[in-house]
Amino acid sequence: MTALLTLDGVSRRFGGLKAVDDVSFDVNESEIVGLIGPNGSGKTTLINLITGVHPATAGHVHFDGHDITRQRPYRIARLGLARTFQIVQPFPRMTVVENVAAGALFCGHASDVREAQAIAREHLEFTGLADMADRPAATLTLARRKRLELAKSLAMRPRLLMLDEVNAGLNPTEIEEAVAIIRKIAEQGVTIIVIEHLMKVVLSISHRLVVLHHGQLIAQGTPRKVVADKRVIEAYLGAKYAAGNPGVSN
Amino acid sequence: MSTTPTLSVMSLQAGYGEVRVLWDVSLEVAAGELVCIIGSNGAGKTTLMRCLSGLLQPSAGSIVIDGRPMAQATPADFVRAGLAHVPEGRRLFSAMSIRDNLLMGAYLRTDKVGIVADLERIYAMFPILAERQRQDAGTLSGGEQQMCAIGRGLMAAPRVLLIDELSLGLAPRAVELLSETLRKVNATGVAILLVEQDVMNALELANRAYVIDHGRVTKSGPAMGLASDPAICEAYMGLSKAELQ
Amino acid sequence: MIYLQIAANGLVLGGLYACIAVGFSLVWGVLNVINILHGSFIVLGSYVAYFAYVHLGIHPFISIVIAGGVLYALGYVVQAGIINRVVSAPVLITLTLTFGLDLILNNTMLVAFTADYRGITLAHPLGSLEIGPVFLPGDRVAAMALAILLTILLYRLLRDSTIGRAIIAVRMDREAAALMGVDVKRINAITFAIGAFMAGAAGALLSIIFPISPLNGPVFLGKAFVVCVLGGLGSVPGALAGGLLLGVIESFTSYWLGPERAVTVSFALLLVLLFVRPSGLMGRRGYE
Amino acid sequence: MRSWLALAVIAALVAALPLAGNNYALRLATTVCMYSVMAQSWNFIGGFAGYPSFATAAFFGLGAYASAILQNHGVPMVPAWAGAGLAALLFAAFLGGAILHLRGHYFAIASLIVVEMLREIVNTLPDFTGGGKGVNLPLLKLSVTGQAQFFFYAMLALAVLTVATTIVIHRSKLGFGLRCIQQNESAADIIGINTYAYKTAGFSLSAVFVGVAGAIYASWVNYIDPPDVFDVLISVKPMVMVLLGGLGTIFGPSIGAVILLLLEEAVWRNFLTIHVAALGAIIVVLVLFLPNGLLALIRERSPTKAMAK
Repeated sequence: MTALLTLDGVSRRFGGLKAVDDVSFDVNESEIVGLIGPNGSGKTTLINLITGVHPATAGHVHFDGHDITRQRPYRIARLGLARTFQIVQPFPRMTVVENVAAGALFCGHASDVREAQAIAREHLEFTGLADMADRPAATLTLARRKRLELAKSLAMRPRLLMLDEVNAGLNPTEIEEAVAIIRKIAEQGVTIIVIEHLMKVVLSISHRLVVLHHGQLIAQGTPRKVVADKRVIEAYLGAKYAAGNPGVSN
Repeated sequence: MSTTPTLSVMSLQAGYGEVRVLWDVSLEVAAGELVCIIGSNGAGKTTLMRCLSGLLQPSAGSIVIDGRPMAQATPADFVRAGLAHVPEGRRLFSAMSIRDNLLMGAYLRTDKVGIVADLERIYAMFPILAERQRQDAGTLSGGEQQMCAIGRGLMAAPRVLLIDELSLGLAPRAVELLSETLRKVNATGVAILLVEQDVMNALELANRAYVIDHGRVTKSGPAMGLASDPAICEAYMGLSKAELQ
Repeated sequence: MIYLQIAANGLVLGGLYACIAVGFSLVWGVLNVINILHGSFIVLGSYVAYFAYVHLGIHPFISIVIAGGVLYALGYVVQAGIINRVVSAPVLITLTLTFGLDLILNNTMLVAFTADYRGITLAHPLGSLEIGPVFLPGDRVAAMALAILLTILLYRLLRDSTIGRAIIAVRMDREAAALMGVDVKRINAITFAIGAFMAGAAGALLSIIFPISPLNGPVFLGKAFVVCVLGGLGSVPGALAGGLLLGVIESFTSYWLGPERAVTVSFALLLVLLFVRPSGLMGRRGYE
Repeated sequence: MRSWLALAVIAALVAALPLAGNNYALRLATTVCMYSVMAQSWNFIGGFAGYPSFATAAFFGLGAYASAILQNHGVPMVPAWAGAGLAALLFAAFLGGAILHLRGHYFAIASLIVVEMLREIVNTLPDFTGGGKGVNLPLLKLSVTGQAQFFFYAMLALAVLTVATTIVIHRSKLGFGLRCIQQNESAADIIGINTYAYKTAGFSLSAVFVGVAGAIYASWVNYIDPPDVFDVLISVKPMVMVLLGGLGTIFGPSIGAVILLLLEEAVWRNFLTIHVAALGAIIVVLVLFLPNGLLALIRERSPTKAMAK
């Protein structure tokens, strides 16, 4: 297995606050990695560092042999790195199909707007949004907007897809549907990083978990091993709770 | 519990646009009680706090303070009714002095003598704030900022103090100190409604607790009795204890 | 020592610039609205002082209060009645709105007072002041002193009064301010009115120095822009420093390159500054 | 296709105007075409990309002066117009690189200051530009009516070209990208749009035709001076027209141009001294009550007859 994405000592400060502190890990080709951690642990900041939204204050990020540490976001996107946002960010006054077409058009997979729209419709089919194609994006329900984010990212034909809380705010049925779509994407060979606070979802789809707490990487490994890790339980439930529950190992 | 609660929330529903966050929340805080709400990230705790401070209008249900319904109330109405809010992330006015931050807490009060007396009381409670009262609030450490935020809340002379995420991002030592102070505040008769991530810390501090999961109260009762309840593990990690092992 | 004289002239001018800009800066910082009306507000203040002097014999220095009061009332009404309706709208909307309001006010003044330049010739000028090699007209120095005094008074008001603290609180975090019980809409209107008061007061002071005409509105607005970007948004000490700096810069460019280039240079400076440091020389980064 | 058809029909109808109208009508029509050029141009940066540019007057004045100076140095009129367009284009590309990283108020101010600065520069270079006294342009050897018709057709051709460009841009990758930027710039960045290059392109497009319009205007009126061609109102009126007609639409800006000119004429005739205040009142009413434009009002009433493509 070869590493598609490599983080090497990546840090980011905001004023005095170390939002991400010396984080290193690899993501291999065709892997699904769950990035977890309690509220405010720096997960979204880390994604922002990888995608070039914020420049890292230290460390290096390599993607598919390219050093992308200080690249502009649009260049990183064109290399095949796509993401969705925790707070969905559609182009609200464009139609659903236009939103997805934008992804296809600007990453260079379509030569003109018309071709991009054709590609977009395929992805809408895949994500089950075909019926909504010509409606303004702003009129979709949250669950569908989340799927629109997915379709938009897929239209960029990413090699690595980062999903930031795609299930937040969804009901159980919607979550099941979303998970099914994520699995289908993975089957096509796309490498995936999921940020997710629903532990059941992460456990069921990830090959490997990476845990952040206070901006630091505190554990990584197989899902089973990680969730039983004392430091992880401490991070989620507090030290006293972890200490008072001897069933927890390590 | 006394017969007429100071704060009572009934079947509250709320959200942002079409995104419903609170589905059904009912809770009560009696005079002088220390109640905590626990639940994971995204459970709806902060949304509940926004409703309780007038920043967000609930879509259904009611909030009653001392028998007075708070429908359509503004944040100022909530402060006047006796609810002061210590928001998540503290939200101090960072380029304003500590003293001015505290005085902002007393914005709606007109009893000058009482304000001065309360200011002294806060300084006695948190000597570090007295020492640095002329400094900008932004220069304080996290724990000190939380003290300042609690002090600012108390300056409104509330009957109920709402605290959103007491320990978030703070060192254990600072949390212990703050917990100690909250007990003292509570002993002076101010009821406290605490939202907290650190489960054990919250349960040790509170008389009673509510567990919120997915916008609903899933469990409530005396705090210590809840400590070993499986509902907590479920609420926080989305896994039952059995699944964890 | 010609340079001392030039610097002194610049500082006198700069004190007045600070007073011109401070209200504008406050409104921008707190409401996030660029008040294009500010220049016309200043001119209106000058007219109030002019007529008070010509018809009632009131010294412009005393008219500060009258002009300020008139503008305060006007500012409150304009903000609470009109601008508050769109205060959180995108820039295009708020900017176009205050621009439209300015067209109305400026045109009304043109009709009412004509475009003729008027001036106040004081019956009892203060004579000139001599400090070492530097000569300065006494009235100008007095006007500058009053301008700086007003600016400092505004600073104290913001620091020491309950309303002032509420204004600062709204500027820093309007939601947290609301949690303290602050009525944000009312604070918006008061802030705008205070900005207008400062414009009126500045106008009264300027009436003894600059010719008075509605055509000067945009000139004053331009100064306010430059000072504001030099000093950073919404900060009173920033406006004071920015004003003095602009005064000195203009004074020296007038001397070296001719008075007609002073404005060009200050604008060029502004563009360069916006390019390298959008938050101003003294402003805090990331704070809009 | 419908857009092209509409453009052809409208252009043909307007082009037939000299057959029916008098010189007054012709003057109005020329002005409408000029306004239309300015509004359509502003729409590229303000409507598509959502950047509140006040630089229109800078491009207009720059074009007028560039053409005047070129002609006074012996360049024939039409090549001088083209030179004016090129000057405006290059200036915008250069300026865009400097100020398009600013957002919101800061961008608006920077673009406004550029107008003031160009005016001051022209004022302070009397040998080159005529300074505050202004500059005369060569007269055309044509009858009064002939001149009126010539400049009308010139302005009309430019307006048609501007609208045609709008139609092309609206469907192109560039127009698509600019609309993405307007709706959410950071999301645009993340899907692979080189936002900086796109914004600069949009800004340059908003300059080139305005520069030519300024040049034609200068030849039309024969004499220009700084307060005339660097008037801030030249920057503001296009914004009002686009707001009237609908941001980011194809024909909206031109329709707004017609509406604004008719309003102006009515006000000019009846309230000469307060026509600026009347414009102000129009702006205030527009912003407070019709922020989506008059056309949006009509569209809301009859949703089936939606404009656009």
